[in-house]
Amino acid sequence: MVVRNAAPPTPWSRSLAEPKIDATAYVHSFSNIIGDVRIGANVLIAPGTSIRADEGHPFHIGQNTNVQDGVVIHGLEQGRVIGDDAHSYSVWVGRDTSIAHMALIHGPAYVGNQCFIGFRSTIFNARVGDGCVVMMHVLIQNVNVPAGKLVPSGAIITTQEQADRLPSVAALDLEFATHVIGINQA
Amino acid sequence: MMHSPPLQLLPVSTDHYWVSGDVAIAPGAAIAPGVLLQADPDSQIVIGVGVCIGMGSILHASGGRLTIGDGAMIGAGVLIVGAIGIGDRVCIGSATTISNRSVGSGTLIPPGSLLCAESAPSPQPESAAD
Amino acid sequence: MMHSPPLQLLPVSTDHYWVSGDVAIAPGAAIAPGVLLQADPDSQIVIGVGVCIGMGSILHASGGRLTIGDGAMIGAGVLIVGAIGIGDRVCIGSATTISNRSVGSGTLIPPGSLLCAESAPSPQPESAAD
Repeated sequence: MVVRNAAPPTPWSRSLAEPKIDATAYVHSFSNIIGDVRIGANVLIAPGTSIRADEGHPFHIGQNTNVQDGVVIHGLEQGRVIGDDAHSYSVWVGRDTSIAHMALIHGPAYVGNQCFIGFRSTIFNARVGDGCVVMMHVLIQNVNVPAGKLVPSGAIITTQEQADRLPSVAALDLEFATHVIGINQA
Repeated sequence: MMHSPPLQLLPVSTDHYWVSGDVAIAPGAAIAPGVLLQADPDSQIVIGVGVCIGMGSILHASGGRLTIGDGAMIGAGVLIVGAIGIGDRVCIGSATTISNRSVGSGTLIPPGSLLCAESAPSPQPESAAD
Repeated sequence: MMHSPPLQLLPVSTDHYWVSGDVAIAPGAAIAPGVLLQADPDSQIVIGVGVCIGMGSILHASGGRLTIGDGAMIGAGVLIVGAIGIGDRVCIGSATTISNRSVGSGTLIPPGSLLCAESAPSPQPESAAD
């Protein structure tokens, strides 16, 4: 069990709050976590991950969620989302969610419970509802994706009309997402 | 129209690359800073002679052996995941993602590509839905 | 509790970029951190006056001489492979791949491009022959 929060400070980060990391979370030592980041029980933070609440803050990462290799979580100084606890956050990530390798979650951003965000996808200034499966190389920006939607690989979802027309998640998509999540549970 | 994903050149460290687990690197391989080579407990990474791996790339072996053939060139910010083989002299453009799909020797992969063994492998931009 | 794999920190270079083989760099060239310049044993890289090479780029000379002309600008994450000439004042957008194909002086190449020799392996991953 390695918990490290001594990331190199940015010049404007001297007065930042310390991260609050649940004792049961696993945070790989090759990751940067700075500022007011609240990490729940059994969360996994993989190597090469950068979670920096040095501009927008706070961040919430719910229990049993895993954040895989090379993920970046950051937030604009302006702009907040409302978390499930009715408080405001720069980035809210729910519970039992998986953020796959190299994804970028840039606040203001909300990702619900039991979501899958695929390799190298970007979520910025958007809400992704519970149970969504976002595949690879996707851009989701300036929209509210309703719960239970599938976002196909390579899609660019930047208008609410596109978001509303997305198909619902099918069993096969969940199977794939579960397989990818499994990669990091080894 | 495929979204060309941003090339993020902001590795956690710019001084080092990271090796975790069972990773064998042949002499003469060039590995840029911020590269992450991670082999899960039951897995291995084997990197051949004269391989170049660009800044910020991630190789993650899971469920077996991930091999990179001799002389392969892997651009910056590339993600390779799974138990797969990348053949000799393969050239992989920057910001590409390859998941659970092997690549034959001598292949040239355009930058920003997505090759993956989901139900519908979609290296072609046309397959982007909607 | 999660298994913590063994870790190694491997320093890359104290020079910010990495050079291997016969590489000649004219005075005044600006080379960003994380760049890999690799010349195979029978090959050379020659970089002209006032050249800029962006972060994370890889130049690999193979089978002869790879030259970068005076004043050429090479963006971040660019991959250049082969025994080719990049002309004077060429401007190459980020994340471009150039394989075995020369580029005439003054050419402007959009970011994310793929340029390769016609007879070389096709850009389509499917056509990978072994």
